[in-house]
Amino acid sequence: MQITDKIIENHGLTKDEYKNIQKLLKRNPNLLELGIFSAMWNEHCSYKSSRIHLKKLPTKGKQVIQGPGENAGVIDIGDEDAIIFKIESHNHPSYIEPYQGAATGVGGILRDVFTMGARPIALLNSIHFGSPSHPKTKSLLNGVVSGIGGYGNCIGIPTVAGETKFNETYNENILVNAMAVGHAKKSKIFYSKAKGVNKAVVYVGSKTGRDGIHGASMASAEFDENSEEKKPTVQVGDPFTEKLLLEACLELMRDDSIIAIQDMGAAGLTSSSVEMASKGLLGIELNLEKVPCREENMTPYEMMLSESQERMLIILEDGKENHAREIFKKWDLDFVVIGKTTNTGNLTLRYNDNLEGEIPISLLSSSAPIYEREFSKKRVPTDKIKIKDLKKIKLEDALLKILSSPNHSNKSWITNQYDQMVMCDTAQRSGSDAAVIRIHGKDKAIAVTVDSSANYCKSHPYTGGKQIVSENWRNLISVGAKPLAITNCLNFGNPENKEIMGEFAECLDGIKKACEFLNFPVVSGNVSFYNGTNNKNIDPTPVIGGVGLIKKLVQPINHMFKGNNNIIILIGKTFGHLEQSCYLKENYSIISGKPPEVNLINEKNNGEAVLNLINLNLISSAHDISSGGLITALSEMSIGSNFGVKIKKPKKLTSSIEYFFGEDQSRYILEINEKNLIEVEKILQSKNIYYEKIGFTQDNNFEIEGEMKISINDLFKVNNQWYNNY
Amino acid sequence: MNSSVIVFPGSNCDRDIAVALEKMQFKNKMVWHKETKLPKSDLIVIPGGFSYGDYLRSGAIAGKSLIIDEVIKAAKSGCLILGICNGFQILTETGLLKGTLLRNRNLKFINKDVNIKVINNKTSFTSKYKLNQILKINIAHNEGNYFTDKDHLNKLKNENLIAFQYCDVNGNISDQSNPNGAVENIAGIYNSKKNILGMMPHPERMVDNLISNTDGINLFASIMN
Amino acid sequence: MKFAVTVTLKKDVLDPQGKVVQDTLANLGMKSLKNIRQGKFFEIEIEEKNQLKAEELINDMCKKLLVNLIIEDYKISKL
Amino acid sequence: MKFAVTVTLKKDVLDPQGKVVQDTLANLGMKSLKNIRQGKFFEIEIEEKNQLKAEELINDMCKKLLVNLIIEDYKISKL
Ligand SMILES: Nc1ncnc2c1ncn2[C@@H]1O[C@H](COP(=O)(O)OP(=O)(O)O)[C@@H](O)[C@H]1O
Ligand SMILES: [Mg+2]
Repeated sequence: MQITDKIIENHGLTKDEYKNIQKLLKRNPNLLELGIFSAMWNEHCSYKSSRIHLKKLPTKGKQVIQGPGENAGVIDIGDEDAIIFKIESHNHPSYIEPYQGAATGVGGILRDVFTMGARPIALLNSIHFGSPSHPKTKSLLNGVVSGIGGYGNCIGIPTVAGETKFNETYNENILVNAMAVGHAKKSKIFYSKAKGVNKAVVYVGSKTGRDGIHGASMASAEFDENSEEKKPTVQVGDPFTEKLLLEACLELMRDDSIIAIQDMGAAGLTSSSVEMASKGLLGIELNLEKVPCREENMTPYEMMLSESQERMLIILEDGKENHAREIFKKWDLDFVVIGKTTNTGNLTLRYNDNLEGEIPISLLSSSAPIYEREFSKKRVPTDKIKIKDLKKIKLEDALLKILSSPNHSNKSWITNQYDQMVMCDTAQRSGSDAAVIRIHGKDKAIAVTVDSSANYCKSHPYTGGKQIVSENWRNLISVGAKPLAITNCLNFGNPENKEIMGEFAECLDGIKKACEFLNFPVVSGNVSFYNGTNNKNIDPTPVIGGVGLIKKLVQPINHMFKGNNNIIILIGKTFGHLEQSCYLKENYSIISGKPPEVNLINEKNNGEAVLNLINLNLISSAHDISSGGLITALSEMSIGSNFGVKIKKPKKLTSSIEYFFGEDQSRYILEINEKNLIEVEKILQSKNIYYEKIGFTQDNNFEIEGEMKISINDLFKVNNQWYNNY
Repeated sequence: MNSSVIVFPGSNCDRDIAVALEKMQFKNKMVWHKETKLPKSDLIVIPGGFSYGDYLRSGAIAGKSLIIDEVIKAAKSGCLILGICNGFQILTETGLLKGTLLRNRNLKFINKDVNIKVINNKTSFTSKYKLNQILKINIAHNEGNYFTDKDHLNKLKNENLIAFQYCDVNGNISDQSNPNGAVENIAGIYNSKKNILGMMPHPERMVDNLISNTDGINLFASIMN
Repeated sequence: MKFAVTVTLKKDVLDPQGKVVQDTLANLGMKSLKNIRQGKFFEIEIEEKNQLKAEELINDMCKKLLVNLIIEDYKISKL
Repeated sequence: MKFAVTVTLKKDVLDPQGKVVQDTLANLGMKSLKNIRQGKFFEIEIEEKNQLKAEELINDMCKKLLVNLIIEDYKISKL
């Protein structure tokens, strides 16, 4: 077949990239080979625009067993235990078919985690939708939420945390990021690096169909009016089969049959075989007529590029074939030896003994293009908001407006659709700052959470990047966990656009800075570019997924007030930073100015002090302050608990609006029983922590002296109506 | 006491129930669905989950598996059988319990803690509870909307075969305290001989204060008695 | 030979799905909608030349697995 | 007027349910079964005397709600 310009374009390759392929191969590729190049060289698999920036991220630490470069990151939580986790995007498929897109997103990230030997113990997600008034938003929300639940519930892994946001920047391009967390024994971690020649390459799992062909290139292209045409590539998830695959893999992993194992994710058989061979500096030969197919007459091209779900590739030790086959048979799954490792360094593809294609592996991996794309830096915005110039809104009205807004409303409409309790180790379900999952059969636990702050990142990417890592850190501290490491999903617009590339580079600088300072390394992640339609790009939305450790779980601490007449302490300084705040956005539709600055020294000191107090059992409840400021955080602590508050207005106050709604960073609210107060103050003073005693808890009413008083029942109602009315 | 937990492809609360049983001092065995013999058991549990993905109808395909014939035999000889969630669905598909579980009336999966009331405390499963005691138990299902015909419903009432009903914190049984649309707020039922209990709520999730509460413990303690 | 099997809930069985669909359609402004009930549909291909025998086989499948006779009715038709 | 709508998965789309049902029927001894695919079925009654208009309405319902056009095909027939 003649490779025309049109074919090259349809494969998402530029003319220069094609010329480079010809040069590297020293000949023209055939269509199968071109398809393979396009799959491996697209943005999604090759990280061609992001790679030089990702290198900057701190990935090391005493707690890190495996950083980026494998299917997922691995950290040490003491004893024999390791935690394996990663986050991944499934934005484009979810926009096209929300239920299946989200479901297969969950399925895909689970495979990344159990392919390394972990039993998944928690699922999280970060979902961003367009404005609620946009005609598509409601059905996207419904579809995505039931898709996430549908997959996780069926396979039986609790979905325990996440975030849900609405903003018109996602009108034409929603974000669906899924994170999976698993537990493994340190001595039983499996990697994807092939070793040894002539080893059996085994295909296990579901059969291959025509679904998802070109999915990886779809994830690397902007949407346009013709996106509808790409629909047939949508994959259907089969969580039941994944459950079987999970159990079969974990069963096989009990002994030492496996040399290397890799899930078939984006670009399916192509990327999994290339990745395993490339890491082992080996060749791989596949006999494609052996591939289990669902449809008749599938071509080698279709088999190599199919993104059918629930499949894995395994390289087996000699003599283990029958043993392994028995296990997969028990679980009713296909198990076929489809090839072997070689010493040629080539990807060799045969179909009924005909050579269909042959490409040196290194051309697909290490010779893949790397772009140092141009980028522009962003200045710190200087516009200031003067409260005095704005129409006055009563404090109470402003608070109710925030609490009833889609972004701040209670999310139980969503989380009630997720099984949060299956596996019986969920000690803190969704709703608090982080979820807490006990390690099965032990008395330690991990805390997990995901966060993003797109408007901060849009306004000033560097500060935004720093802020989001810090917020994640704070959330883990708030449930009494020592933050250990993060995974990140970097959702950005078109990297060929200088400003977008600038947002990317600078966000990463900010992330790097915070991670380094807080000893909170990045162990895995994913980049999703081209989030936008017709040159309208989304706001930069890096999503951070963090994991922390609770060494001994006595009683999980959360954000809900526990008693009457307890002292409320505010940790950290309040300056009243209103630019980019939720207050201005919800009440005045103003989004301007710079995001709040993060002082990493304060961040660290405050956080460590809070963690210390929690570990000493001196705290009844804790909550970090984020979007919506102090008053929003206080009301969140009341809603759902049986207690209100009585807060004194601070004396040196310039404006109560700034004090109560300012989004200054590094702050926490702690509830303390009177009997612990002396001890707590002693510790805070000894560590030079700035704090204020701002009031105490009381029955029934949420009260700011001289400003507002409302019953906690009313507060609850206001906070719980939006989803039910939408 | 000896218990057996039947494991189907797609069961996913099998480990949870095993942990609870062992905690309550049962000698427990896991039984794979392809097996044709049951170990000697005083209690057989069909656990929750999504056997066969809930494809076709929840519980339908598991209801056809090899081991089910053994379960039916055991049931006839008086062995205690407990079906939780998907296990309840499977029991109705095999005919061991009458009625069926339709989709939740809001067509959504529901996971939350709900209150249920102990309607009959004179059975092997509930003797340690007080009559009308209100429990807080977690539910997690797509199809928990119990339905049965009038005759059977009357029989359930007349012969005191309703095990639990959904209620509110104060014990009121009303439409508002009905999470899924089940007829008469039914959350669990017995067969006529009361040796088989099917229930949608998950008692095995409520045996540990660190995770939830201990309202499920007395179910297992009753059986142990 | 190819057959279609449609499975519907019996008249006196509550159909939560049908009801929600009906309400939603009404909300979408479909005023003339009187009633909608949802069921399942199977397309079955079997290797059997004799139509009578084939239908018997399909009937068997329905009774043994595809249909819950307590709450569902079914209809078989040749395609 | 009454209509039947059958909704089936497009040809190349994975049908996890159909597969499990097929395997189960095979295990139950139904050897001659070649293929089974599962879909949805709707029985719709509308108040509209004009058949053309009625069909248009039903078509509208399918597109707006009943069918996921991305992965499903549908067929309307008068009852
Ligand atoms: N933003 C990021 N930060 C750190 N590591 C990243 C990031 N993006 C990707 N990686 C790492 O690059 C590798 C390849 O990523 P990816 O292609 O998403 O994995 P997979 O092939 O398993 O889907 C992974 O090890 C991943 O953890
Ligand atoms: Mg992977």
